[in-house]
Amino acid sequence: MTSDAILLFTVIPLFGSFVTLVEKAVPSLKVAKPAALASFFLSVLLLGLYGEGIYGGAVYSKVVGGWPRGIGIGQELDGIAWVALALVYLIYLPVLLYSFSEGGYDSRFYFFLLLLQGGMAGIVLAYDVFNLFVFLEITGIAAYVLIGYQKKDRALFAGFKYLMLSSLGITLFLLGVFLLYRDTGSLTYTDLRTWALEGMAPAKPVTALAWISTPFALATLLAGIGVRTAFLPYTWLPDAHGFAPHPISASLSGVVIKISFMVVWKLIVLLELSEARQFLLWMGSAIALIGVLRALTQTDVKVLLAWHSVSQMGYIFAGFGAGTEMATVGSLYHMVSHAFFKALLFLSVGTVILFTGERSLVKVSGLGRSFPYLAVLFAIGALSIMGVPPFVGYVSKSLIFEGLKNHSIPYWLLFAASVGTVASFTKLSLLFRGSPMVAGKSTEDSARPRGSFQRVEPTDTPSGLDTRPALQTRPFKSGYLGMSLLAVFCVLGGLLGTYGIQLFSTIALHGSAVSMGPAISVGTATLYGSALPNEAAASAFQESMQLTHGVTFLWLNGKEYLKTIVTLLLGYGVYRFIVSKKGKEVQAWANRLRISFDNQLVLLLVGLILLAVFLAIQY
Amino acid sequence: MNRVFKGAVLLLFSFLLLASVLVEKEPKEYPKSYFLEQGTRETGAVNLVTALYLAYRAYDTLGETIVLIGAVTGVLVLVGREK
Amino acid sequence: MIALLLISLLFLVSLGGMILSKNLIRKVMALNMLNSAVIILFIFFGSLKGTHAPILVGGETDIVDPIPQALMLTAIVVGICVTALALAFIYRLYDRYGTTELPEIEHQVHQNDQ
Amino acid sequence: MRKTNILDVVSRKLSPFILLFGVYLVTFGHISPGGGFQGGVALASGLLLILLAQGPGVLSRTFSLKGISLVEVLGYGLFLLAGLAGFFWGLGFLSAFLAPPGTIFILNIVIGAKVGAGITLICWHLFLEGEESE
Repeated sequence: MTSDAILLFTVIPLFGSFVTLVEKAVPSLKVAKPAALASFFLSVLLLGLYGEGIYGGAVYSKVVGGWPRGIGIGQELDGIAWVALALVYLIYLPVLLYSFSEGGYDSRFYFFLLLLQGGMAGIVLAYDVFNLFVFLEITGIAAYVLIGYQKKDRALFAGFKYLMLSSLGITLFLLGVFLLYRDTGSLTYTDLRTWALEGMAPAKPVTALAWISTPFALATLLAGIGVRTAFLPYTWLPDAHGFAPHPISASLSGVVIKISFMVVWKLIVLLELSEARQFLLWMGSAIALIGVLRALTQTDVKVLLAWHSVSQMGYIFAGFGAGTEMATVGSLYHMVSHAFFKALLFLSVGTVILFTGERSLVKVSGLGRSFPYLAVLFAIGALSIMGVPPFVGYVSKSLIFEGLKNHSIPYWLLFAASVGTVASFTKLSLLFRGSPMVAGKSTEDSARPRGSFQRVEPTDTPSGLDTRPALQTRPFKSGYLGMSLLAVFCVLGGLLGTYGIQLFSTIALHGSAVSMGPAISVGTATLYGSALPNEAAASAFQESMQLTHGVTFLWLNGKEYLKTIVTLLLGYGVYRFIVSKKGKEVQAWANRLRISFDNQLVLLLVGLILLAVFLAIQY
Repeated sequence: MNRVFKGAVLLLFSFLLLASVLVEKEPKEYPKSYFLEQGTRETGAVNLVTALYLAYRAYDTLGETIVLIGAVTGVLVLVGREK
Repeated sequence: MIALLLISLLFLVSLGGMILSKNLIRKVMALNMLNSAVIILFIFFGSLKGTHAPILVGGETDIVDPIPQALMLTAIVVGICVTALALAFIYRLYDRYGTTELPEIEHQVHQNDQ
Repeated sequence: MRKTNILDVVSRKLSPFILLFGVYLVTFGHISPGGGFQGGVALASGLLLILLAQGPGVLSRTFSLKGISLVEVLGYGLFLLAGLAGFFWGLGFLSAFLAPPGTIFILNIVIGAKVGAGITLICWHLFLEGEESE
């Protein structure tokens, strides 16, 4: 498969978005939805064509427009990029199907949805720092508008805060690009890598303090992207993902934050920043626990889920930060599994909000009998996030824990976070357990047709959130189809765990970010060849994870089962405490903890300074 | 987080920024020399900046037009009245 | 050296303004200034060596580095688009909350949550 | 404050020349200083001068809101097609598919029209605050 076509990954969604614009200009032509679907199928086809090449460790590089390498803009499709693109499209289809059935979205929504997909594909394939800046901006603009699309007041405020924080981050990123351009004279990843291998000496320092410029430059670069992936000021995420439209919060939480982390992954692997990994390890485990603790005190269901996204991202940071093979593969695997079950959870909880018009756990519970299928879907998502064996969460979490064995404190922080996750999801499952109640009134008698979408006019909406017009009864079939797809991914991801580990270990270690593989670059001449430093480690790890060992590690490993059971029991204990009277006071007190927007901006700078200090140690 | 903390963070950041920006450096020769010789021949543009952002780095410009049309439609969505 | 100092001062002032100011519109203006500061820094650095503009009229070879100038065109338009979106958001927030003062909006939001 | 007609006279007389200068910047972008972006912004400022000085009514007499957004959409489509044309010619996306000065010239005009239309639309919609946006 030649490497000329890798550019189509970004061009197909962007062309689809152009077609949706045609419908905006000429409303009679109903082309928006077909264009969105067509761009999905074309991209997945392209992905398949590159599949076996990537699995063989090939790396496809192409300079846009056929100019020489250092002049034009380079694009590269390697193992990590392939996994990221697969993730983008596997979450895109259910989100699309859900938005079809939820209705109320016109062609401009699909324009921005396609822009989001094109932007993410552009980020993942970029091999030029400034091109990365442009595509970060495209994804940003699509995300800001999509968050505030339904123009509810909380969503608008959350979208505005996300816009300001993310733009501040991107401007700092631009500052980092300038500093690197000043020291290296070029913008491509390759020259950055050669500069990093030569010890990152800033050219001809004049003042005694000139050595600060390199750690500062890298810190601004990483912090700039880090804002997007809930690095340090993670406080924007609960509002932004909590109050966005349901398919959008699923897509944001599922994929967008992971794609920006993959860029951080590429940069760290590219520039060999081992100190930044330490920063990630410590901060990741801290965020994991903080996220769960804040989630335990929430009553709004979607904000609760958004806080869990923060904590699960903490797992991914800690896994990548630890650096051992097992943890790195676990981190990559957890990115995929978190995308599946978090998207499923957001969509299923979103359907509950659509059906009952209620967002808070206090107001709605016990829907199990009237929506049994929805309860099953939610249960699959909840069990996966808790790390219960047959599901995908179990596989990636046990990999991360295995990889973190020798880091004692982060291990226990993550363990506490898992206990908290179990507790808060038993609390969230109240939606489907207990006595049926909607908007404060018990609805024992109301026989609701199965699977149909009937919005009850919310009687007392405290925050005027859901002021949609009154009843719309419409079958919700394609929404259920989308959610069932995600549920199937969750189950398959778990059962085929050992094959998953094989796939991700070859990709994470072999064809990793910097074409560390033997750079069999198909098509144009070998551009970025560099010997694989951990070739031995990769093959050793693959042998160790051969099918037999993989099976024993995952399914016949008593220790893992014991650990899961202990987590479940402890989690249930914490759940009992929260539901008790004393627990309610703690919740009320914790809910008053608010961080004002200005402090979030300051938090970004604090994160940047911390990162600079960590990088300075290595320097 | 009271004012003192904010002030301290800003001061620390400005120290880092000043230390890394106030460094006398000259831009490198390599990419510029290539454009000097090949620029007009390959793209036919005398104005090198136009040659750069429309031929060599046209992909950035494509990205930028997408940002522009995204912003226009975004403003339309956000400011437009419900039909 | 003095020019670099002035540009970084512009950067720091706008960063401080963005964090300390209470009015949303002032924050967006500060963000715009921040963006311009980085753009000026880029172009200033590009023009340190060489005297003439990068237009090869009459065989001029001592030209300024054209790359930052080409990149900054994109950065400027990106800055415009972000500011436009931010103003659209502020318009909607004013429409709903009746104020553009951040503390007041946050106060009303917390009130609604209780 | 009585509305003097200096504003009307000046803006009506001045804006055609601004627009002309904008067109010059766009078309001579690859020879003289200027180019798609600067020309587009000059075009937009010409239109906005009328919008601010005499209100949207006068402006929509000559340039309809729908027409400008159509220009925007077509500009975006043309740029994508120009890129794809390079791709189908086997040279790869966005490569020069015409004789050397050709691609630059066409791309320049497309970008100029698009940036001009884009910025006018942004200011127009913000100005109208969505009253009669379609």
